[in-house]
Amino acid sequence: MLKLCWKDFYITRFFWIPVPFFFVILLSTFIFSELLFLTAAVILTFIMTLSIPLIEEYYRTEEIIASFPISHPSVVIARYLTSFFIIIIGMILFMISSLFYSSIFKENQIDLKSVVSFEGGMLFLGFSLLFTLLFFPLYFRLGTGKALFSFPAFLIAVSAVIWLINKILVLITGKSFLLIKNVQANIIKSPIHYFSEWILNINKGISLALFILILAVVFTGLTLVSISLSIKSYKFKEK
Amino acid sequence: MEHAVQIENLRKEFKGFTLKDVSFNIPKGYVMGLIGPNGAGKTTLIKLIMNLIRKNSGQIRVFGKDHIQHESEIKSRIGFVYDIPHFYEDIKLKSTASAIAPFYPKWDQDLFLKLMNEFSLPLDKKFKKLSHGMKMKFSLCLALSHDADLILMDEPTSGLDPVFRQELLEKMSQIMLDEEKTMLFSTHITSDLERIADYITLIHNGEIIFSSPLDNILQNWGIVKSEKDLLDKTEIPGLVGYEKTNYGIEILTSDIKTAQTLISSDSISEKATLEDIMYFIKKGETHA
Amino acid sequence: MLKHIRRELIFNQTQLYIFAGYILVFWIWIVWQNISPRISLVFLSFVLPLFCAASFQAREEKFKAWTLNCSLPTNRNTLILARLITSWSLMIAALIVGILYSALFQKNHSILYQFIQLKYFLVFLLFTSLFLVFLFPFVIRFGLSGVLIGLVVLQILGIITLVLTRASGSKGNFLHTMIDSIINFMKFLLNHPSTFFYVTVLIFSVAVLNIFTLKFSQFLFARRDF
Amino acid sequence: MTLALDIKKLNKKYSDFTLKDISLQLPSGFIMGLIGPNGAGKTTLIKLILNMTRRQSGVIKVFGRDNIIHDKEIKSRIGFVHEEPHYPGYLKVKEIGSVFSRFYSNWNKNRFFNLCREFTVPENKRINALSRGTKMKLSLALALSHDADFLLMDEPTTGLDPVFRRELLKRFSRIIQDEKKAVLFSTHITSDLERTADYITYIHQGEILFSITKDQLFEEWALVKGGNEILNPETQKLFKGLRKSSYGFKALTSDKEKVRTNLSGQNYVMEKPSLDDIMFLLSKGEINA
Repeated sequence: MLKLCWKDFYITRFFWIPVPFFFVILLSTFIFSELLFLTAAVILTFIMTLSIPLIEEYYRTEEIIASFPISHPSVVIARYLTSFFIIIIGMILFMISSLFYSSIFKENQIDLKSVVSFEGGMLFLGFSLLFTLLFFPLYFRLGTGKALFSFPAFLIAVSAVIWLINKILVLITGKSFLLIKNVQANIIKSPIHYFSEWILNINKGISLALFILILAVVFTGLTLVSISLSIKSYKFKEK
Repeated sequence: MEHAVQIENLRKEFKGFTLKDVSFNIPKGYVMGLIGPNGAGKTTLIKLIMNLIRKNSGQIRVFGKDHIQHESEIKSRIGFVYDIPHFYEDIKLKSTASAIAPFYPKWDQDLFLKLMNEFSLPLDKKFKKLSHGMKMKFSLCLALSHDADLILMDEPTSGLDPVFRQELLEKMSQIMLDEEKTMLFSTHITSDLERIADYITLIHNGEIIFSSPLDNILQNWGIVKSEKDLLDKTEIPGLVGYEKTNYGIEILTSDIKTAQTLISSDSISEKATLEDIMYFIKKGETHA
Repeated sequence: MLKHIRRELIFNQTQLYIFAGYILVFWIWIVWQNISPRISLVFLSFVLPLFCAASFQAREEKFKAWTLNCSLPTNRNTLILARLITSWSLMIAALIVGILYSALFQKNHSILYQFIQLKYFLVFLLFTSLFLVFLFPFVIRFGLSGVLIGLVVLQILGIITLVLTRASGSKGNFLHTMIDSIINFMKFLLNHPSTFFYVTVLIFSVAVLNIFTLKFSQFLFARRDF
Repeated sequence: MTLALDIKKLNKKYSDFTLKDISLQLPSGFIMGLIGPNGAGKTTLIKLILNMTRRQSGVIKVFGRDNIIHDKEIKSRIGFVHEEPHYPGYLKVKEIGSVFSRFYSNWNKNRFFNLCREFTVPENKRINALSRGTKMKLSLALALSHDADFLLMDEPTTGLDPVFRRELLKRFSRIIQDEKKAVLFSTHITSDLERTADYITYIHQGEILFSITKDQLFEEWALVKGGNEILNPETQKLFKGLRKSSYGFKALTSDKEKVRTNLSGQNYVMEKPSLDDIMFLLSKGEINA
């Protein structure tokens, strides 16, 4: 398991030197709103996560991996582990860069320190994990190319579902858990809006411990589902 | 005699390997077989002729013209097959062909289609969907369908099954009936060469060991086997390489007839196949 | 030359479909969000070369298809020329699509009105060529991995400037200032009265830039072993 | 004797190609050669054994264990070589070696480097810079350096020069000296098989036409040539692959004696067939077995 992760990082190591700088630099474009800043960080992290499957596909190393003495599930789980590592790396970078910029651009009307907080961390983790967990089953089923094309559609569908739930809630209990009403039909933004609002509200409503518990439960559940799906599709994949 | 390709002390230097002042000619109207161990420089040589690699020094003349000055004119008369065929993988075979066709004045679409279904290749499949053998076949198909005067093939038969190889060789010999056509092909399957080639060029560590008609190789080269160690006593004419086995010694000579006369009767001499020759030359090189 | 362009187009079919799709979406977005033609011009002049010139090179490298292309009965200079011409014609086509779109669907035909002005059109060409000068030879020399190297260089430059801005205590985001300067430059170009002299200068500079790109790329491409 | 490989009634369906009821046994201590035309299913079979593609029905047992249930353990005992070895091209030879070493418990570093030296694979070169033959040599070195009990190779000899092939085959026969190891490899160069293989398996359009020892093949099988007047419905039954021409026929039989008895007194010649002849007649001649 871990040796597979090691392999992933070892094979792509040429690429982990420049990435952090690039990450930080690119974020500097988005320092004018917290939400944009966060979104950018999340997306960049997601791209980093993508890089490993992409490289593997480009060099067709999959058939070698498949003929190594490793069980199929462990291949899949290792992929997840790697991406989790990457997400953590991304999070650290995100925090650092936000501090960095807030210190550089003091005259900036919004302070980025607010991102370096419990909510900020939660949002970042939440979204990165969400993206990864949604993407990998698709990837193991369709391969990178098709998965990348179908992923945005998938995301839109998800946000639509959230929106629907919200509507239903509004019907049942008079109040919406989304404060932002007019969300642009922007693929990435809308789920972020919904989700962030949701988290923040819950956090207001209930005690912290319970909140964390809920999150933990939700994400472990998601992870398990997505991993099992991936394993299932990887088993029957032609390598 | 007229030469299709003339190469004069051609030199190419890489990091690991150099092609050392090679010079040889391919006579017009014959099949020249290019043999040699891996990394001897066969592919380099063919790529140099196609000007895919820049030469450091020397001269290559194809159809009597310099291969860089008259590049496009020469290339329009050359059919090429490389050891790994590289085409755009997500493009259908027929569109690939249609893109290439206009470059060749003598492109024959009917012939192309005929070949395609002879080789049982699907026109509407994408290149990446083909197996290695089929990729080779497609590459051959393109090379043969604009009746080229010079056909360069870099291991065209590797990865093809014997049956198809046989057909391919038959096809080649049909093509070679036309006196205008010349063929240079490198291969590791020497039995194929012994079937079709008129001339053999053996290249080893970027140097040409010999380049001469197949018949006189098969006649003049031979192996002398003997219990006693002949090397110290007698001077063997045309000694190329030898191997000391626990039975005695085996010697490859390029002049078997005189060798027979010189060497005492207690030794047996037999004809050498191309494979033997390559084997002994490699051995000789390790001895030296 | 036609056969060359045809070859390029056929071999890059899949790329073309993506390109077409992207361009349509792009224009729809521009018109829908009613983004000012100037911004869209900047966008275009950065996006189009990436999509045409760079991606063709990338594909050739990915499939190692240069062995094929260079074995065809032509010389390498012609190949490069063909690639440049093809990408230019594609870029112009993309622009025309935009113009038609605005002519048909846009209420105030701003894009139409802007782009049919000679001056405006020339500025677009100028910007695109400027970007091409950097991109085209770069991709030919360094290939896909080269792009990565390029990014690294860019980052380091970025960091240095950041530090400098910090040290000099000047306010504002460096990237922002850069973008501002670009915009200002463009504004200057666009607001400059289109005298005959001015137009000829524009045309001249565009021509020079492209010829330089071509020659430099050919120079690089001729020195490659496949 | 133990069976290194035991396949029973294996089936795999693709849209355009199916592998039908494959069954073959390979006792350990022997070399099996896998031959057949391009696209006959050799690669598919090998991928199925490695559990790289899922079989639809049937049993594959390696060293008496099911290859899906004991996936991991079996693969650790297999040394594989793929038709076209794909490694990340920017890695150096020794780096790919260190990647492999992580995955095989009994990986022998020194042996790997020795093999590289022997095969003249430069350790510090990037894989992109290697020629096709050298790449193949590298993947052979990788397959041989964790002393695998079962070598499973898909056309390991393509693109290798005759001298090296000869040495490689010698190496194989050395490897199987102790009766525990086995080698299965597919190839198009039948002379290699005639030199080393103990068993020969012929696949044609997803079906196994025969899987027998080489000696048996060359003792019992024969190439029959004769005038067309011999041929009639019942005599044709004797032959496997038959090819008629204006001046006589060429056919293959799996039972010399039967042919001798039935064709006694008629004018025909019987020859020892080469594998090329066998392949040619079985794939090109009309098969009425």
